[in-house]
Amino acid sequence: MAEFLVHTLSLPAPLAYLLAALIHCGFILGLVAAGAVVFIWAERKVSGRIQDRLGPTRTGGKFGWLQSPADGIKVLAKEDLIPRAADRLLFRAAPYVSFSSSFTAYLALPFADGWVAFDTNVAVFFILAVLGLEVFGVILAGYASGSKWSLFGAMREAAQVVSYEVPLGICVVIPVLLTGTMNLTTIANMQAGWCSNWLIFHDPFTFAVFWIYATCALASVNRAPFDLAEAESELVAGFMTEYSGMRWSLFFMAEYSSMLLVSCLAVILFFGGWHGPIPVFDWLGWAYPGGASSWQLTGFLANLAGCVNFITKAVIGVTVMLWIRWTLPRLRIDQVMTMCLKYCVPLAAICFIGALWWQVAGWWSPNHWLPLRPDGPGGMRETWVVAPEAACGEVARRLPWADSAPPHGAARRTLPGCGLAGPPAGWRTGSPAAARGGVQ
Amino acid sequence: MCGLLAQITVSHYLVVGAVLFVTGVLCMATKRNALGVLMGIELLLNGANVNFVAFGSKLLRADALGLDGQLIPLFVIVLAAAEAAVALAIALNFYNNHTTVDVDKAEELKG
Amino acid sequence: MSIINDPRVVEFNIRTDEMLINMGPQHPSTHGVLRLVLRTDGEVVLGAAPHIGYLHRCAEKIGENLAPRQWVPYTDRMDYLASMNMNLGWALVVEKLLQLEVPEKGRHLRVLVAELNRIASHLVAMGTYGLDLGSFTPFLYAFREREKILDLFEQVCGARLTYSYIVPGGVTGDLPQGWLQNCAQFLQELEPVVDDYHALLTSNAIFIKRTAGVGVLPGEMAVNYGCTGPVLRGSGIDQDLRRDGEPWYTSLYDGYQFAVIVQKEGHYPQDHDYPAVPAEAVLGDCWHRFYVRMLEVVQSMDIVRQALDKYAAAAGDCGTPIKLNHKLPPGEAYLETEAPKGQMGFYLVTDGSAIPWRVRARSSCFANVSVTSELCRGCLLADVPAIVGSLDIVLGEIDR
Amino acid sequence: MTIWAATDWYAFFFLLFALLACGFAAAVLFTSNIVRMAFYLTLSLGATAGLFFLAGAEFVGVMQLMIYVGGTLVLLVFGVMLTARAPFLSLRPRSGEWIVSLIAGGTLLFLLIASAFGVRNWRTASDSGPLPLAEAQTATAVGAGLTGVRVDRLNRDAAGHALSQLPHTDSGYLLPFVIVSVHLLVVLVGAAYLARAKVRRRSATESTASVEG
Repeated sequence: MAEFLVHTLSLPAPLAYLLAALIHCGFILGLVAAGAVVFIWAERKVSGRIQDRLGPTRTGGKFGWLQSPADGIKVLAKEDLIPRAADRLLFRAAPYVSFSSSFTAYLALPFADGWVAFDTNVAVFFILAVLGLEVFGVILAGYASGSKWSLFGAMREAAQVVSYEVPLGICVVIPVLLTGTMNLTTIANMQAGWCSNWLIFHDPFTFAVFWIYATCALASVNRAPFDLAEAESELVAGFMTEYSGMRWSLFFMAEYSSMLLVSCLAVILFFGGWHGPIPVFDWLGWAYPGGASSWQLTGFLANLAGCVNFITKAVIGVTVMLWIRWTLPRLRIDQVMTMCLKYCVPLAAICFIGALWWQVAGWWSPNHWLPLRPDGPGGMRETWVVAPEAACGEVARRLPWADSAPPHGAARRTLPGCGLAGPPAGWRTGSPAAARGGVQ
Repeated sequence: MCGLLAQITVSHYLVVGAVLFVTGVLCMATKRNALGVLMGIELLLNGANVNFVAFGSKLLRADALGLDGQLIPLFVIVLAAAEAAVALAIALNFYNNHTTVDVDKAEELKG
Repeated sequence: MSIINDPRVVEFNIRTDEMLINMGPQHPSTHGVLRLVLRTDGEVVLGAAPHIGYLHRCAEKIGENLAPRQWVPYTDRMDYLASMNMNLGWALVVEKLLQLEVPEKGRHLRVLVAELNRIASHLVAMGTYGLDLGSFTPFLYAFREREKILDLFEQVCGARLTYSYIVPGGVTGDLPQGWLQNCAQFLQELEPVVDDYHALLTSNAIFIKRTAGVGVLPGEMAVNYGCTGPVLRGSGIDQDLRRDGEPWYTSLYDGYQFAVIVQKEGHYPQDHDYPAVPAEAVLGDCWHRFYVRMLEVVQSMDIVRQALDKYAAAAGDCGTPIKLNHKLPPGEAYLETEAPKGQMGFYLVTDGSAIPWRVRARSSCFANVSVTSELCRGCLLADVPAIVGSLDIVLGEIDR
Repeated sequence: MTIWAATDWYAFFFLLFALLACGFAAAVLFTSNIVRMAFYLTLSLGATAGLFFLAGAEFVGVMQLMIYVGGTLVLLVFGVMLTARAPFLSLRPRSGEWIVSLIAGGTLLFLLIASAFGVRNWRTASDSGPLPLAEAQTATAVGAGLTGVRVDRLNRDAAGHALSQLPHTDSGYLLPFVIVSVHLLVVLVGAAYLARAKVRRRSATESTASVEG
C-alpha cells in the first residue's frame, strides 16, 4: 500500500506511510466494528430462529437490520456507572485493554493475498499472543469492579483462558508444522486450488485437530458452552456485572471481534483462507503469480473475490458458534478445566505427533489429489522448512543439503520466493549432527 | 525531531534499557510487597532484553551481534517465566504461613 | 457431601479468604426473590443459607377476614405457576369442611384443569432449569407450549395466570364450546415436543454432566425435611397424594389410570418410551428430580386424555359455587393435595360465621427449599443454581 | 507537506514506545497499589514489545507479548488477587528507603546513560538509510538457531568458504533450548508443588458452621 502511494502517486514516503497506516486502521476498525454490529444483529436473528421466534423485526424496516445501531445509540445514552468500591482508573481502563487487544490482533490477519496491515513472519504467533491479552482486561475489570461476582468471573476467565491457550497453541502449531511457516499469507497460499488442498484434509490428524481447535477457540473467546466468566445464571454477569453503557458494549464488541478472529484464523489454518473450494481465478489466470507485489486489475479482482470468500467462510464459523451457544447448556468450571487438561491437551499433542509422523512418513494425503499445478503450492507442503527469501534465502540456498540428493522427488519442489528445499535424508531420521555427518 | 533523535541508534535503545533496569532495581529495593519485588525483577530483566535486542538488531547496525541478540532474550523471557512461577509459589507459601506478603516481615532466618 | 470426599474439588489449598456472597434477592437464577447467603472458599460453597420473606403478603391473615370464595384469588398468587392446583386445594378443603360433594362432571373438569396446569408448571420448571444451566432455548420451547395451555385456560376462565377458576362448591363456569377439541389438539402437539425437551436437556451430555450426581438428596433426608412432590419422588420415595392421599382428594382420581413416577426396584415406570437413565446419575440428584418432572408431564397428558373422555361422557353440571355469605359450620378441616411442586395443604378453622377464624397454608416449596443448605454444602458455585433450580421453588408459595 | 516529509516515523514510534515503556515503568515504581502496579507493568512490557518489533526482533516481541504479558503477568495478577487483602494492597515503602534508593538509582542511571552514549559505535547509525519497519524477518532464523542451525553464522562465514558444511564448534542453541525447556517444566511442577504444600485438611464439621447473613 505504502509503496503504491509512493510510486504511483509520488507522495513523500513518511506521508505515504501515514496514509497507508490510516487506511489500514480504517479498514480494520471498520471491518471489525461492522462485523461486531452485524454479528450482534445476526445473533439475535439466529437465536430467534433457533428458538422458534422472529427476533428483531421492526427497527429499520424489514428484518430489524438497524437493531444494532439502535442498540448502540441506546447504549451511548446510558449512564456510565462506576461503583463506589471500584478502582476508578482500572475500572475505566479495563474495557479498552480488552477491546484494543482483540482489535490489534487483526493487524496481522491477511484478508487476501497481500491484504494485510502488518505482514509479519510470525503472524500466527502474534495473533495468539495478542488475543491472549484480552484476558488481562477481563481480569482487571473483575478486580476493579469491587464486586464479588465480578471477581469470580475474572478468576474463572483467567484460569480458563490461560489453560486453553496451551491446547490452542498446540493445535495452531500443526498447520505451522505442515507448512513450515508462521506467515499466514504463505500458509493460505499453500492451500490454493481445490478444496482437497485445504490443510484440514491433509491427514486424519489435521482433521481431528481442527475440532480440538474449534473447542479450544470457543473456550478461549468465552463463548457458550464455555462462557463461565459471564455465566448469567451463576455470576449475574461475571466480570461485566458492574459495567454499563459504552464500557459494557466495548467488552461486548471485544467478544464478538474475538469470535470473528478465531474463526478467521481457523479459515486460514485449516480451510484454505481466501482460496475457494474451486480455483476459478487460477483458471482465469487472474490470481497473482507471486504475491501481491505487482498491482494489476485482474489480480485485484481475484483478491477481492478471495476476500469475500474468506469472510464468508469466517462468518460460517461464527454462525456455528452462535448455533452452539443457543443449543447447549453451560459447563461447570471444573469440567471446563478437566476438558482442557485431560482431553484437549493430550489429544492435541497426539495429533501433533500424528501429523508429524504422517508428514515424515510421506503418506498419501488428499492434499496431493488434484493439485492445481504440479509444481505449485500443493506439492510444497512436503518441505520442512520454508524460508522467505528476504530472511535467509541466500544462505538457505547454500545450506549443506541443497546440493545433496533430495529425499524424494516431491520434496524438491519449491515455491518461488522460498529458498529452502527439503532437508537431506539424514535429517529425517536423526539429529542435526547426524545430518551433518551424513553430508561430510 | 531534535538532533539527538535524528537517527535512532543503539544508544537510544540502551537508554530505554537503562531506565527500565534502574526502575527495576529501585522497585526491588523499595517495594515491600513480595509481588512488587517480583515485578521489579521483571522490569530489570526486560531492561536487559532491550539491550540485547538493540545490540543484535541489524536494522540499527550492520555489524550487530546478530541472531544471538534475539536468542538470548528468548531464554531470558522463558527463564523469567520460570522464575516468576517459583517466586509466586514462594510468595503464596509465605502468605499461607504468615498471612502477609510484606517482605520485611520475612525475617525468620535472620541470625 | 464434604469437600474432602468430593473428587471434583481439586485439592489446592492456598489460604484464601472465605467470602460471604449474597445470591439474590436480585439474582437471575433464584426464581424470584429468594436470597441465598453463600459462604464460599473460591468456587467451593462451604455453606448456603436461604433467606425468605421478600414476597410475604400476609395472605393467611387476609384469609381470616374474607369469605372462602373471596380468598380464592389469594390462592392464585401462592404458586402462581399452578393456580388451578392452588384453587383446587382450597376448594377441596372448604368442601371437606362443608361435606359438599361436587357432581361427577365437575370432578372430571377439576382433574382436567389441574393436570393441565401441572403440565404447564412442569414445563416452566423444565425451561427455567435449562436457563439455570445456561441453555436458553429449552426455556422458550417450554414457554411456547405453556402458552398454548394458557390460551386454553383463557378460553375457560378469561385469565392467563390467576384463574380463580375452581372455587368451593364448583367452578366459575363450564367449559366453552369446542374447548375439548382444542385441548385434544394441544395434547397431540405436545407429544412430539416432549422428545425435543429430552433431546435438548434430559439426555444432553452437558446437561447430564451438570446435574448427574449433583445435589444428592437421600430419601431419608428428604423425608426428614418434609420434602414432597417431585423432589421426594426423585429421591426414590414412593409417595403421591393422588394415589396415597385422603379419600376426599383421591376420590377425585377414581377411575383414572396413571403411574406414580418414582424409581422402584431400580427402574422407573415403563408405560411409555422414556429416555434411559444415564450411568452417572445417582438417585436423588438433580437429574432425577428433573427426570421425574419430565415423566410426570407425560403421565399428566395421559390423565388429561382420560379426563377429556370422562368429562364428555358425564352428564349434569359442574357444581354450584357456594355463596359469599354461606355459613361455615364450626370446626376445622385440613387437606393436602398433590400440587405440581409438592403437597400443598390448606387448614381452616371456623367458628360458625361465614368467615374462617383461621386460615393456614402448608407450602410444599417451603419444605423443599429448606434442604438447600444441606445440598449446597461443599458443592461448587455453579452447582447452586443447578440445585436450587432442581427443587423448583416458587417464592409466592413459600412466603405467601 | 514539508512537516510530513521531515517526520521520521521510525523515530516517532521509537519515541512513543520508549516513552510508554519508561513512563509506565516509572509508574510501577511510584504507585503503591499492587494491582495498579501490575497494570502499569503490563503496559510497560507491551510497549517494550513494540520496541522489539521496531528493532526487527519480531519473534522476541511476540514472545514477550505471549509469555511475559499473556502468561507471566496473568500469573502475577493471579497471585496478587489471591493475596490481595486490604492491608497489603498498598504497602508503602519507608521514606528513608526512598531517599537512599533514589540517590543510588539516579547514580546508576546516570552511569548507564553516560556509557550508552560513550561508545562511538553505538552512537552512530548503520548506513542503510531510512529503515522500513519489519523488513528483516528473522523468525525462521531464530527458529533454526533454537534447533541448532545458525543461519546467520553461516552467512558471516560465507565470505571465504564454500558453504558445504556447518562449523563443528557451533551448534546454535539446541542444548540451551532443551535445557531451558526441561528447566521450565521442572520449575512449573516444583512451583505447583510448593504452592500447595502444607495442606491444612479442613474437617467436614468445620465447614458446616452455619452462615449468618
